Amino acid sequence: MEYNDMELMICIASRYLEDDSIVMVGTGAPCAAAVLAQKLYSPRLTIMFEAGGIGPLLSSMPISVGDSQSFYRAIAASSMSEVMETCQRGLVDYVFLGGAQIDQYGNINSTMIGGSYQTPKVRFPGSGGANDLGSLCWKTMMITPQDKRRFTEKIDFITTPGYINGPGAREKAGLPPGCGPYKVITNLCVIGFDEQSKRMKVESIHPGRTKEEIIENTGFELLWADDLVISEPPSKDELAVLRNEIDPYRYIIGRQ
Amino acid sequence: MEYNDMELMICIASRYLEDDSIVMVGTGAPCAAAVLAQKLYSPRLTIMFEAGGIGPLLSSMPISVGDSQSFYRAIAASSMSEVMETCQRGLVDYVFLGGAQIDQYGNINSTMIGGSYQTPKVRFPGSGGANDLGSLCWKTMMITPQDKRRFTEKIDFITTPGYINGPGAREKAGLPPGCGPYKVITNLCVIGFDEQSKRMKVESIHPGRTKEEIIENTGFELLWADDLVISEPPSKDELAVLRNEIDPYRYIIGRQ
Amino acid sequence: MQHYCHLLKERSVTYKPAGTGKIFTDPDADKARVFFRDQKPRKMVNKVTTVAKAVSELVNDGDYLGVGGFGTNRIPTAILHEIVRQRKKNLGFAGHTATHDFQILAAGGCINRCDVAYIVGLEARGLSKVARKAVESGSIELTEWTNAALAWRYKAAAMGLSFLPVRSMMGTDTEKYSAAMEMECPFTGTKYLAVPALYPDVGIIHVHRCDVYGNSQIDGIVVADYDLARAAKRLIITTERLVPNELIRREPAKTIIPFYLVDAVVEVPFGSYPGNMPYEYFSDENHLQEWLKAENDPETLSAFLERHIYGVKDFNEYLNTIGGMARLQELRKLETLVER
Amino acid sequence: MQHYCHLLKERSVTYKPAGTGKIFTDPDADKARVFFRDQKPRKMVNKVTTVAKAVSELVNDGDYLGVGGFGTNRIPTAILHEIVRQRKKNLGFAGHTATHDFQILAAGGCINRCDVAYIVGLEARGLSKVARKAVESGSIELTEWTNAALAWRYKAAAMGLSFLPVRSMMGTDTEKYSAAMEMECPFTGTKYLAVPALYPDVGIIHVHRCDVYGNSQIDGIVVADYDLARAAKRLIITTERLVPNELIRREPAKTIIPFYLVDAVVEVPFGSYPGNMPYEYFSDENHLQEWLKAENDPETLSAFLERHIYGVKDFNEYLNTIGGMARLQELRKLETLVER
Repeated sequence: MEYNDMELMICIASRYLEDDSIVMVGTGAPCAAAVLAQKLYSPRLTIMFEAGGIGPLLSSMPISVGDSQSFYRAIAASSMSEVMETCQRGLVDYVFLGGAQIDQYGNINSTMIGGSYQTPKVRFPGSGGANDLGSLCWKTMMITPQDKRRFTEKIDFITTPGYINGPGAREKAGLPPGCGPYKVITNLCVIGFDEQSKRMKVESIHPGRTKEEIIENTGFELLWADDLVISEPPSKDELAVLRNEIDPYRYIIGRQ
Repeated sequence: MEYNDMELMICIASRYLEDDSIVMVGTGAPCAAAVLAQKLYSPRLTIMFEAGGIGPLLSSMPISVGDSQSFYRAIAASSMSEVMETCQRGLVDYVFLGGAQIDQYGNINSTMIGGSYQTPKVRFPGSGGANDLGSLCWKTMMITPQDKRRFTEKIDFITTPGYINGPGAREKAGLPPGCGPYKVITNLCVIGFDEQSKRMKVESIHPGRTKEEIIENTGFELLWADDLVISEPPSKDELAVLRNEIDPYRYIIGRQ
Repeated sequence: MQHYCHLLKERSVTYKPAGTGKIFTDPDADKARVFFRDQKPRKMVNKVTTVAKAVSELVNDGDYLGVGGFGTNRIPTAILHEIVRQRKKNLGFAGHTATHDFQILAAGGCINRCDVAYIVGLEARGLSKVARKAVESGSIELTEWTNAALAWRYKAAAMGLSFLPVRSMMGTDTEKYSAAMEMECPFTGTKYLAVPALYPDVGIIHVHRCDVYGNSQIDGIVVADYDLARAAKRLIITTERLVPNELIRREPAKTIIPFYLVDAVVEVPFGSYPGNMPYEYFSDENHLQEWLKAENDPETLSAFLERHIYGVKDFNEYLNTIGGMARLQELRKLETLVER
Repeated sequence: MQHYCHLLKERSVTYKPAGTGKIFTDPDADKARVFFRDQKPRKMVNKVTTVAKAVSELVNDGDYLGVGGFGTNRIPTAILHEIVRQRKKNLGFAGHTATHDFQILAAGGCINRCDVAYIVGLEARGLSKVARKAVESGSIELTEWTNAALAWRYKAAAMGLSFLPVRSMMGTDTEKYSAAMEMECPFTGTKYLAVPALYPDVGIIHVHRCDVYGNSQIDGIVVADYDLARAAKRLIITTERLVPNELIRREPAKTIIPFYLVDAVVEVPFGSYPGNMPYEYFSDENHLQEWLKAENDPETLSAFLERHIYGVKDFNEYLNTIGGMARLQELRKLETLVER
């Protein structure tokens, strides 16, 4: 089967969402991955949006996490505080985040690059709810293309906490214990986090990609799983559902 | 006009509720006073109940402050926290409270008498929301029969704060400044609170009652207003509306 | 440009116990997070069961209960009766305008500790002698609070916090017998009482409608049930009507309690009887007066409880003892919010 | 019997500024109480006015604004345009997922300070160059927060408090540029950040329906508007439809905003355009793309603003510039929640 990077990332991401769990998603690829998971692997996955939509039956992808789609035939249309407090209470299993930079501990920058805080060289959209969700949900996931600009030794601004600077750092900072980055799904590989050091550890390499290619596209030293495997490529089923049902106009999967 | 003590107290209380204000009431006499005020003096008075009812059009008196009457054709059917937070935010002008004992500073006991806290001689219903409302609403009012058992030098338990032990005591305790007891309407007189000492000061004596009678029925020293007057008795209009429209079955006004 | 940056300064403050009361439940938000992660049923599966099973499986001796509604309004009577019938013991109880609900459990001798704001009265109806005696005898350990304080303690838990700052109770004996802590605002220095989050072991709420998964809607005031549903470690829902999931999805803004908070669902028509169920039926004031009268004498009370609780097998049989559908139809007519 | 009384002990703790950000609004709950007592309109009177009057009478240069909805969803566009048209200056702004709303005010050069969580992006649509430039140039003073932190800052105010404890932001640069304070739980010692209550000078919210007094109902998600409505010192409501008071009283549980919070009411059909109004019409993605494109060049932008804001006298004329009723009907067809 032919597939592009975006399709690959979405299909792989979808497999990590366990059934009977709650996932907080944004627009785009994470939302597509969650819906794909619902359709193929985890029919009772509950999708939540930070503006208040809970458990919608998504017919098409929202443009905004607060638009009408986000609570279309939902089980509840609530509020931002309700959703955030559900996270703070420990009920939300997964969250997908994006960002401009990420470091080896999974800290994410979506705020700014260069200059000073008050006069940055480039200002990005900012945290929005990302910091809250990365602080309060149990497992943070990321779907992102991999290159040296994004995967950097030192990020310019920690918008959202990963493992900060290593084991115990989240807890020391005061964050609820037991949560943090879980998987980073890139166009090259799937990266987890080493239990001991809390550093990024490559778990599977996508078909046709190499270790060297991954190293070249990463600005810091990666760890490698002992049982490093080749990622299972998108299945026929996955691609069919993704292309025909979830994103027939290729809004998301055509973005590459 | 003939009238009984309960009718007298309700009619007089109703005159103290300014138009365009919000009043928190319980069941019984306070509710009747508020509805009477609405019908005669303050058509835009908003009645609130602590279980969540806001601005109902009361057709009859509620038996419980959380029953269907309490939000019959209301402008909002909310929650206990919403109502209490509206008080905490400073939006509620008046509250009516009851109790078994009251002292010269307007502190109210509705919790217990005698014995110890864990094994009281008599346990009463308790604070409910009384302490909250007396702490957070601007002006606390009371409708109560007056006798030495109720109006005592020292009450057994301060359930709800009056002026505690004098000027500045509420603020020192940490309560929001600028609020506290306003009027106590008894079967004998109307009592306000002296600006300087925060002690009870009789403002008007009901028709046919005497200073001596009031003193006899009070367990502490009262102050007396310089411009002490005779209370205006219930008017024909007041009694007609109260008897015919508000309490036709004499549930409240027949209680004496 | 106005700033309020002078409020941002380092300073030392002292936290002090404000009262001598006890904390009956663990306010620790981290422990609650782990419990919720591991034990809250995020499976959207059919949770319909019976009253008897819900109580035997989800209510243990020694548990701390939070009961929904408002004393005689929208109360989960069937579950309360079943707790008495199954002779559950040593229960804790959150008493914020608890009236007939507390009366039932007090009559059953089920309670041994209580966070109390209002428990022995039935509002305008008078006082429960049994509830009063239970309290006066010292057989129930008490910590004193207010209605708002208990609502806010649920809210703290619902927000995933271990405390909330509040502005009432200060300067009173209510405070002195509470388990609040004195603190101050980190910005303004304003005095507050901190109240500890209240995560009950079991929450019990009666609703107007829910689906088999537990997605629940309440019509009218919600009292403190929005927060109680979120604070409770286990949650039993009784409902006037089970409805299709599709109906819930038609008006999702009405959902007060999403399914993932719910452990058991039981359909109990007239489930708030003898309480008022807004839009459905009014309270049975006669029966409530009978209760109060029966309490005048221990033997009469025994017979009363035997007749209405111990001697019947379930809630429907109880409804037969009070006159069945004929009486219930009368109560439907008495309800203000039923249009005619 | 289990107790948690070991948590009740006196101890000294230190409150520390967690960041270098500024507080733009006074979090003092006592001052807010006095303001609300003296200035909040508890008169249930007709408050219907025009957009122009609402803005000229209730929005002053230098005021701090809180805007309802969610960036391009249920936003009060008419009021935002009017603020630009009346060339209000030096406004403060609460930026929790502010997208097209911030873009409008940034294009008008109205903002000089901002509590920021998300302001320069339009979610999946891309970024606003004008908003970005305003921020990058340093012309807007920023304090960093998160969406939840801003929602909770409103909530603190809505609860009548001066702060709330929260569990996010810790350990990040988001915290370092915030104006939060480090504190800990009086019971458990758990670390928290305290966020200061946010009482905006003016709140602006677009709703589905309200009566002439301001009793307002919103269909679907409320985002942070429940709390914003309660936190705002002055509150302007725009509504798709004015409805009789009787309609509000028919379903009082739907009232999100009671009249006593509201200072002005304006009926503005299609008032969220080009944003999405759930159950009414979808967002105009073409027009939003035109905005983004116009920002590529200052002259194009000037012409664009002239055509759509400065050069029209009111919101209805603006709707004419984008294709009038014909276009609006198309958007009605695109709306997911309009049944067909």
